[in-house]
Amino acid sequence: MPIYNDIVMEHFMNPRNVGELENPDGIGTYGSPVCGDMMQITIKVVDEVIVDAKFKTFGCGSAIASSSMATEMIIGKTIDEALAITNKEIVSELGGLPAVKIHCSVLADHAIKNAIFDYANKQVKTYKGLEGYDPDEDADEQDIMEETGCTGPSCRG
Amino acid sequence: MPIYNDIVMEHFMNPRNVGELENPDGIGTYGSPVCGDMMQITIKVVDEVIVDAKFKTFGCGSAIASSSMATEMIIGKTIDEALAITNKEIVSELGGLPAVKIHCSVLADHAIKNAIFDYANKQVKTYKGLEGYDPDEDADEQDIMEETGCTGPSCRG
Amino acid sequence: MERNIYLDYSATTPVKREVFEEMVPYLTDYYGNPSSIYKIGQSSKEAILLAKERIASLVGATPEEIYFTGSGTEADNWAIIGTYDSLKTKGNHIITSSFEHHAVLHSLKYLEEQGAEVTYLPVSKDGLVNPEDVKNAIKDNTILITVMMVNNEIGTIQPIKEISKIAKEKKILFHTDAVQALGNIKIDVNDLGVDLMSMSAHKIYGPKGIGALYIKKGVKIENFLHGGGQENTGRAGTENLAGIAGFGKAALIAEKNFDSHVLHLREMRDYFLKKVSERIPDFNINGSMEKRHPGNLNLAFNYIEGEGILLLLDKEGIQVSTGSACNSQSLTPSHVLSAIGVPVERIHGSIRFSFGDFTTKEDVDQAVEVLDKAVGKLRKISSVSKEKGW
Amino acid sequence: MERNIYLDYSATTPVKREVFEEMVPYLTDYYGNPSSIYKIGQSSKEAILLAKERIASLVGATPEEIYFTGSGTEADNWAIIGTYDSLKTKGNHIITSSFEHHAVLHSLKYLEEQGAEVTYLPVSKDGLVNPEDVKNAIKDNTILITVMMVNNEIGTIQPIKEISKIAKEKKILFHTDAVQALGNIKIDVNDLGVDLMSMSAHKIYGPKGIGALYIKKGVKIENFLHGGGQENTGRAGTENLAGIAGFGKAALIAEKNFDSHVLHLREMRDYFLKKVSERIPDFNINGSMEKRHPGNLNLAFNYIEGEGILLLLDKEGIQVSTGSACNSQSLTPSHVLSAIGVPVERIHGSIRFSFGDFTTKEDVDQAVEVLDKAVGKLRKISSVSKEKGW
Ligand SMILES: Cc1ncc(COP(=O)(O)O)c(C=O)c1O
Ligand SMILES: Cc1ncc(COP(=O)(O)O)c(C=O)c1O
Repeated sequence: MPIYNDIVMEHFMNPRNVGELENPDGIGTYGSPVCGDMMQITIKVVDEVIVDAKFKTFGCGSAIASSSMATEMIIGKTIDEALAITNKEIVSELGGLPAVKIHCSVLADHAIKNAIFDYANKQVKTYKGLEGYDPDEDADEQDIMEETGCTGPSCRG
Repeated sequence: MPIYNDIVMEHFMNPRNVGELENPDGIGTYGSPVCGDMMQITIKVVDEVIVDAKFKTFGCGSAIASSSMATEMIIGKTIDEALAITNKEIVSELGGLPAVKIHCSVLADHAIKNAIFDYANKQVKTYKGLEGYDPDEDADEQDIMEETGCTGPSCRG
Repeated sequence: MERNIYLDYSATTPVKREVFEEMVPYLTDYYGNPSSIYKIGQSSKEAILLAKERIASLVGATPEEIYFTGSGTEADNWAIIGTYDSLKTKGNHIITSSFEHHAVLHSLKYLEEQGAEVTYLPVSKDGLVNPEDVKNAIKDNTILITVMMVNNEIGTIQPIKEISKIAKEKKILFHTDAVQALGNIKIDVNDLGVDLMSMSAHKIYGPKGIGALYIKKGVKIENFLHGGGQENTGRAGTENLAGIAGFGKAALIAEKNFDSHVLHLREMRDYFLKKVSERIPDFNINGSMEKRHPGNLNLAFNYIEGEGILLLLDKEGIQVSTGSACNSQSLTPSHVLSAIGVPVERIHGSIRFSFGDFTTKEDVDQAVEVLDKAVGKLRKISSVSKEKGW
Repeated sequence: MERNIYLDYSATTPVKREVFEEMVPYLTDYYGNPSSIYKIGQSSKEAILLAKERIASLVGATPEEIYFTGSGTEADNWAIIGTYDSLKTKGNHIITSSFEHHAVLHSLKYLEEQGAEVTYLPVSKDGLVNPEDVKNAIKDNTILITVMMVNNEIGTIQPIKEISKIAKEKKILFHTDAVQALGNIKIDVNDLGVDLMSMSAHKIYGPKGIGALYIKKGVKIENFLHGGGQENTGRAGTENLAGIAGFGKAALIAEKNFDSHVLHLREMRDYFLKKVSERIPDFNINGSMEKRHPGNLNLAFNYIEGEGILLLLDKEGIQVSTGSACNSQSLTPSHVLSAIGVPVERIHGSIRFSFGDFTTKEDVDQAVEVLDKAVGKLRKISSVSKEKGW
């Protein structure tokens, strides 16, 4: 019963699509080092299809695995399809994450949307999936920063 | 480190002078079964010398050992010498008793005095060592009956 | 070691070989801290989970409802003080019986100093708490009822189901100290309807210094040990890994061998009683023989004091316990025997014999032989007797 | 088991072979309950006394001043809650530092709910509490000062003697959590002037689940565990006999090997640091290297998050701890590193390496190799870097 399952570990150990695309069509970042995770996604779009994506992530194992999985999931998808991807789907593709690590998938989800948001802005396009979307919304800030003290089993000696 | 030393154990295992003298010159009892210890001493006196003594004791190991030792100590002694024996001397002859068992030696000490008291009454004699002596005084009742609850190491499972 | 005839299984049990073997890895190779996320830490964590599954299975609970503690005593303290801490704003009244283990009674005494009000119910001559008494003692401010499942001195089995039903009707939390019951009578926490239940490993052939508290799902009480997030944030402190593994194994064996274990204990106990009755006059049985721990017997030998019996038996390698004042550093006669109305002079001559898996018929034969002599010897020394009408 | 390179001795230590062997008899033949007056019970009691003598000797105390507990955590809880319980009518103010172990901090949090007032002193960038701050925090109603001897994450050694002197002048009880200090720095309770001191066996090659509290002769605090009269009526609950014997043996070895132990740890730690400095750029040391546990090192690797390092090291059989939020079920970054002012983004990349008696130079060489690769790999993946000026 290691903390991560084999799929997560495989994506952490051998992450797909690491790096930065040159001259990307869209670039999105989400999170901050202070909060413990920060992800950047660059995408290349041809005819509304994401033909390539690369990521860079500062964060824990599940953040890296989520980023890797997320880029895999969006490559080959249309913008609309990519926008429809939820963080739950990322988690399910990973075969599950520990409860307290679910926020890592939210991070990847947001980074993707931010990259598409950037692409949409540059191309002056609008997408249904981006209606009312705020790229700076800190969906999981509360989770991360809560000063709850040590309540997990890792209160290390 | 057994609770009792070898001398105490020897006197408990092989108590000296157990029994009741027939037609004793003095008989003394002390304690009560309710309090956990009761001792009876009978003595034979010839020319102011205790020539024989026997005991019967209801009580714990140290009570029996103290009784045995006490009878040994008084046999051959004059009444005055016997009266001068303190419970401390009994304890010391026994090579020591556990702190909470000290009252057992007090018991033996009182039983001796009571037997001599009885002898003195019967003979209408007075002894310095019996001045102001009250045979029914419960010197250690308080120790025994205190409802302190279980505070010793023997709070048995 | 010399040959021992151990008849004090209620005080503590020897660790079974299989239990010891289960513990060894956690005292040698598997030393990882269960809180660590690396592999050797996580395998320690798995060992804890396995132990919980085994204990849960023995009592019909789920593993998440089992919390390890450092002793049965800590489980009692936690249940009682933790309940008080979390409910004291709602009420401060607690109901218990007057013959609980000191772990319960002294926790309550502590709480009385903190402002709790405690009702100590009487116990019948048979050694049973009357559920009607519980019902009548309930007040508006009652927050907890705690009654032991099996008494440790006289082994009587309390009507837990009836009492818990009353508690449930009044929505009062119910705790039971099952330290003596575990492995010796059938326990199903759901059927019995208990909210909190204390257990201890060293009474079921596990190691000393490891206990557990069952906390029914949904029941929330204040933590007792504060610190790291161990035990699902319920009980802080690095886990006694080897002890936990041993407790789990002991529970597994207890469940597997339950029927034969109970049968054996009852056989030994009843055989002992029969033999004693044949040879020794003037003794009484303390507590009802009917609703009783199968391995417990408590006898009052008239006219003598118990410590002497204990010492004479010990000389011959036989271990028993006394209910006497004199055996302990405390000078107070057994509060359990007092509670069931045994006359004080008989309390002094009371001995608990408790039987276990390793007891043999030969043990019993020899023990009765030695006991007979010891009682005879002490009666000869004694200043009281039937004739003297003590 | 596969070959491990264990660099997490501050989390827990392996049980030494001699310690295990000392425990075995109490898990097999010597099962008597120490409370029983018969011989096999009394030999259990002697084992407890021997262990106390050994622990007392290690810290300059007398055996009567040592009380066994179920963990270092319980010792902390007892010292703090017990002091509060016995002195709360005199005052309710307690002084501590902001980087204590959670066993201390959460006990205090619990007391705050009960009405205590707690001052949390700041800690310097070096990781030291300033005795002047302690002095200035004292009020008329201060009843306890509790400051740890050695911090568990950064290993810094606190000025205990200076602080205890201040406490003594004001007649305030002084407690120190010495769980990390025991066996690793010289401790003489009388010279240091402490009234209460917490210890734990599993940090000095003893078993988990056994701790001890030193209570200076004459100091009286309320009991924490209520029940039977064990531990001179100080701590109820059947004693963890095997654990106690193991703790005693571990203490004996710690005293005997003290100098070589400290030397070895320092050598390994310093060698590791040198190697890391040669190979890995952009890291910082958390806490002063001067007044520090000889086997502790805490490094912040810039631009990356610690859990990834831990996982990559674990893959290669190397165990370390992170000070990162992400490694734990809790998402809060280390309160210790926060307290000494490490910027949060660096806390996330902080790793504690702790060295012990079984650490070899080869271990260190290999660990640095793997660490170098892990840091490089994660930095390549990372979205932040020096160039990006994070
Ligand atoms: C400084 C400190 N205090 C207290 C503890 C708690 O001790 P234990 O693990 O025995 O509960 C630890 C270790 O976990 C510690 O490092
Ligand atoms: C009924 C009962 N409750 C509680 C306890 C205490 O358990 P432990 O010995 O594990 O502290 C015992 C045994 O000593 C017991 O018999």
